[in-house]
Amino acid sequence: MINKIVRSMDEAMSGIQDGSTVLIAGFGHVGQPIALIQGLVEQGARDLTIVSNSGGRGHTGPLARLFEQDRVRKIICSFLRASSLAGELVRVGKVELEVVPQGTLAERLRASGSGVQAFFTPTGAGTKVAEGKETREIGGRECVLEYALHGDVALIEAWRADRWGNAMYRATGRSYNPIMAAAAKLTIMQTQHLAELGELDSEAITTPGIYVNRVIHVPYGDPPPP
Amino acid sequence: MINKIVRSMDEAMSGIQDGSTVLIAGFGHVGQPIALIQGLVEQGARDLTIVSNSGGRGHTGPLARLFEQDRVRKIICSFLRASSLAGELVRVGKVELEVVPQGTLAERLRASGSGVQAFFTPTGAGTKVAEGKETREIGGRECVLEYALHGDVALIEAWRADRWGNAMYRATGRSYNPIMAAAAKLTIMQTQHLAELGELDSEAITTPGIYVNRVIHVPYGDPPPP
Amino acid sequence: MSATMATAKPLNRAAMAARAAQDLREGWYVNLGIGIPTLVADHIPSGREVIFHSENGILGMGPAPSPDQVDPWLINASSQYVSLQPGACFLHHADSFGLVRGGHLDLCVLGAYQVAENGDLANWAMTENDPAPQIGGAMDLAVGTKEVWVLMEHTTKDGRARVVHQCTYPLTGRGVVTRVYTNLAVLDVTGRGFVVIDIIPGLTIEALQARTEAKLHLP
Amino acid sequence: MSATMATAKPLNRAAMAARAAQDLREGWYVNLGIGIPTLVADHIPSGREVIFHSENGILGMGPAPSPDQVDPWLINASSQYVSLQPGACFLHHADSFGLVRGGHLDLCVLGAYQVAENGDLANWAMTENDPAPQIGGAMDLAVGTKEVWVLMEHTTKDGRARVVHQCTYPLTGRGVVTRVYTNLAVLDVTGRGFVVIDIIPGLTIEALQARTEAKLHLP
Repeated sequence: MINKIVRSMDEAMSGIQDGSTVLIAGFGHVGQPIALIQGLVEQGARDLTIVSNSGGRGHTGPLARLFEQDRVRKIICSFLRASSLAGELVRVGKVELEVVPQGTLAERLRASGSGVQAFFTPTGAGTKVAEGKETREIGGRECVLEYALHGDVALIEAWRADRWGNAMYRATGRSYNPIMAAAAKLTIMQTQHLAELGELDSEAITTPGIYVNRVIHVPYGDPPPP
Repeated sequence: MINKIVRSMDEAMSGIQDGSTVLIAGFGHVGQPIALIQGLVEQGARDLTIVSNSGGRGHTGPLARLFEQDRVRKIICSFLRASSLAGELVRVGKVELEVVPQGTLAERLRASGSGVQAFFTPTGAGTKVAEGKETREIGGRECVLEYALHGDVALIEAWRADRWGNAMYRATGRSYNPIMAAAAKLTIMQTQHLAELGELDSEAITTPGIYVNRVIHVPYGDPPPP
Repeated sequence: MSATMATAKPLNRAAMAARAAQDLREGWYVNLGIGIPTLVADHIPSGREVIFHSENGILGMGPAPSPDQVDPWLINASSQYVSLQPGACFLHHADSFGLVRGGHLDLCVLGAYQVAENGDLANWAMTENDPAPQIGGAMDLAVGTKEVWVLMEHTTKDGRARVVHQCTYPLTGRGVVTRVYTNLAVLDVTGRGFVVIDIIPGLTIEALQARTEAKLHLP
Repeated sequence: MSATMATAKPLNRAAMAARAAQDLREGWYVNLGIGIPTLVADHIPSGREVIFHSENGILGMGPAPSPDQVDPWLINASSQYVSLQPGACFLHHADSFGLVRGGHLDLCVLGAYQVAENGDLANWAMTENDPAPQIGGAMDLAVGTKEVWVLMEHTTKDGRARVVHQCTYPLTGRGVVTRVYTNLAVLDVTGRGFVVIDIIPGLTIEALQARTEAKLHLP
């Protein structure tokens, strides 16, 4: 019987290697897999490349712990606050930064999951983010060539999931979760609720279990206030 | 008040020009907007480019009427049966054919709706469908450059829809419907059921109304047998 | 500067938002950027149905909820609690930005540091090598939306022009802005540059020009 | 040809499907092509959980329903009525082929006209300029799936080889096939060509080679 549900955080985190690219989902605190990030902090992998919408706020929270412990080599994000720990480490040159327009970040992740190797997008043409990139006019618009962004590991937060790893999200907890789940070799999901197989509506499953390797039940915790 | 629901097939079909590229959704008869295709037959537009998964079966059904009436200049599809009327007309050179691998067809439509101008896919590399196309090795795989496929008109079949044009599909009636809805300038939807605004589950709406221009209630008709 | 504003009262933030809100049309799909643009939603004339997009995955975003109605899972792109309009749906990030980049939104209203007379927009960084870049979704909105309106103070706090001949800050998009709403005026971006289509009572064109680096034209 | 099949009984379609079904592993995500491959689903050993994909938008496809259980909206890629496994979900076409092309399926089982010793697959046309091409989803499945197995008769009806040195029919994909199940044998595609890993009782390797254009190797 297929059963992707694991019983401990150790099991959920096993095998994450130093040097991994880790996709961390969520937008703000909503849909952000806080328990799994904490699990990664404890797991100990170093020299990580973190892909996340933003670099976080301030110096608190588990994402900041990864930076504080000098575990992050590079961050790929669309939004970096100067006041965040990640922002400070980038400023002093301790962490490498790749900044990507938000829609391009989403599309590069979606490309990875769906076997598209690269794509031409009008976003960023003529701006600093296009510097050094191949450009081409297509259909009368200048476009930038952007490449699929692959993860070794994705950390995902679902609202309800079953033993196949099928999942549904809640409200804006969806955001990057479905596309990051499909873009990594090892996708680890925390879910606030477990469902029996067959209980989730076939018309409304947002992440099919094929994209998910491990599910851990974290039965508490609405997102903290923004 | 926004109200995309139209009361007559004439109203639904108004403004379709000669020379249009018409996206016709569905896979087999399931999710195929038969009433709208019949509406297009009656509406009279000529010199059409039809984009559809297949060229249909045999000589019956409204799609065959379009071919029979010499209304189709070109068909873009992934699957053409020699025994279909479309297949016969292609063989004798009366209709132009562009054959596209099914996943590439889907992705070209999705690219159009989502503002991606072109993309590199490994599908078809080294085969006849790559002839004359730009190819490039990316990430160790030979890829073919494919372009977004834009529709002037999309004909869509939903299961339930509301006055904003929000829609849900039923089972394999989904197929090309959501991606074609987003890929055309004018998207016309037939729906078996109408819903009040707010009645469709926000987590399960598959086509947001932003992609839909007109909704017509066709309150009968499960798909005919295959 | 000889021009004065003795009798003219610049719009405050709410009045700027209300002025822009007047021009939103029934049935439009609209994205409102962070800051003053967010306020536009509060000033839509009643009975006019406008559908709001939030790029973190809402189409059909409603106003801020009362404290007892807060859903901690429902935030906008500024990480503020919001509600839903009836008919709302959720989108994942690739679908949400596909909608943006694909040209389906009728309008976005963004803040800006500078807007140039050719429609260039600068709103994400104030130096060429900003160590903490905050691009977010602005570049996608700028290239993807049918109309791009900017809502901003006409000048910086220390009096420098934001309505300029050419942007000196890093660009968000080239030639994308179609209209600018400031606390002093409404300007259309046209083939001949900025055209003044509205100005606050008591302010002369000359006084407005004195606060504007770009050349202003009359309709 | 001196080799005979006096004592060997070629597998029928059901037995070919059953032979392939033996090798499917618990937990695999599998796409079954049109024709004989479809039959594989009927022969999965009981208790072994395998999840079937149908490229028209089902992940978790179940067997044909009894006539009174038919849902006219629920068909597979061969336009046959099917049912759902508990845990099934529906996908639109871009998501369904994203899943294929993205390398997420463990296996697809396809029919073929020819398979070459370098793994080339020809299964969509029998002439260079087929006026009615039937590519469908085969090219996406061929490049996107981790393992590509072919299930086909070992020779054509008139006795010509399908297991060949080099394909003469238009290709579906280059170097994609990993294993071939025929009515006579099971062949792995390896760096040194076809390796025979199973053969029907009573058939000699020499007799199999006589029906095969490509050179066969022993494990």
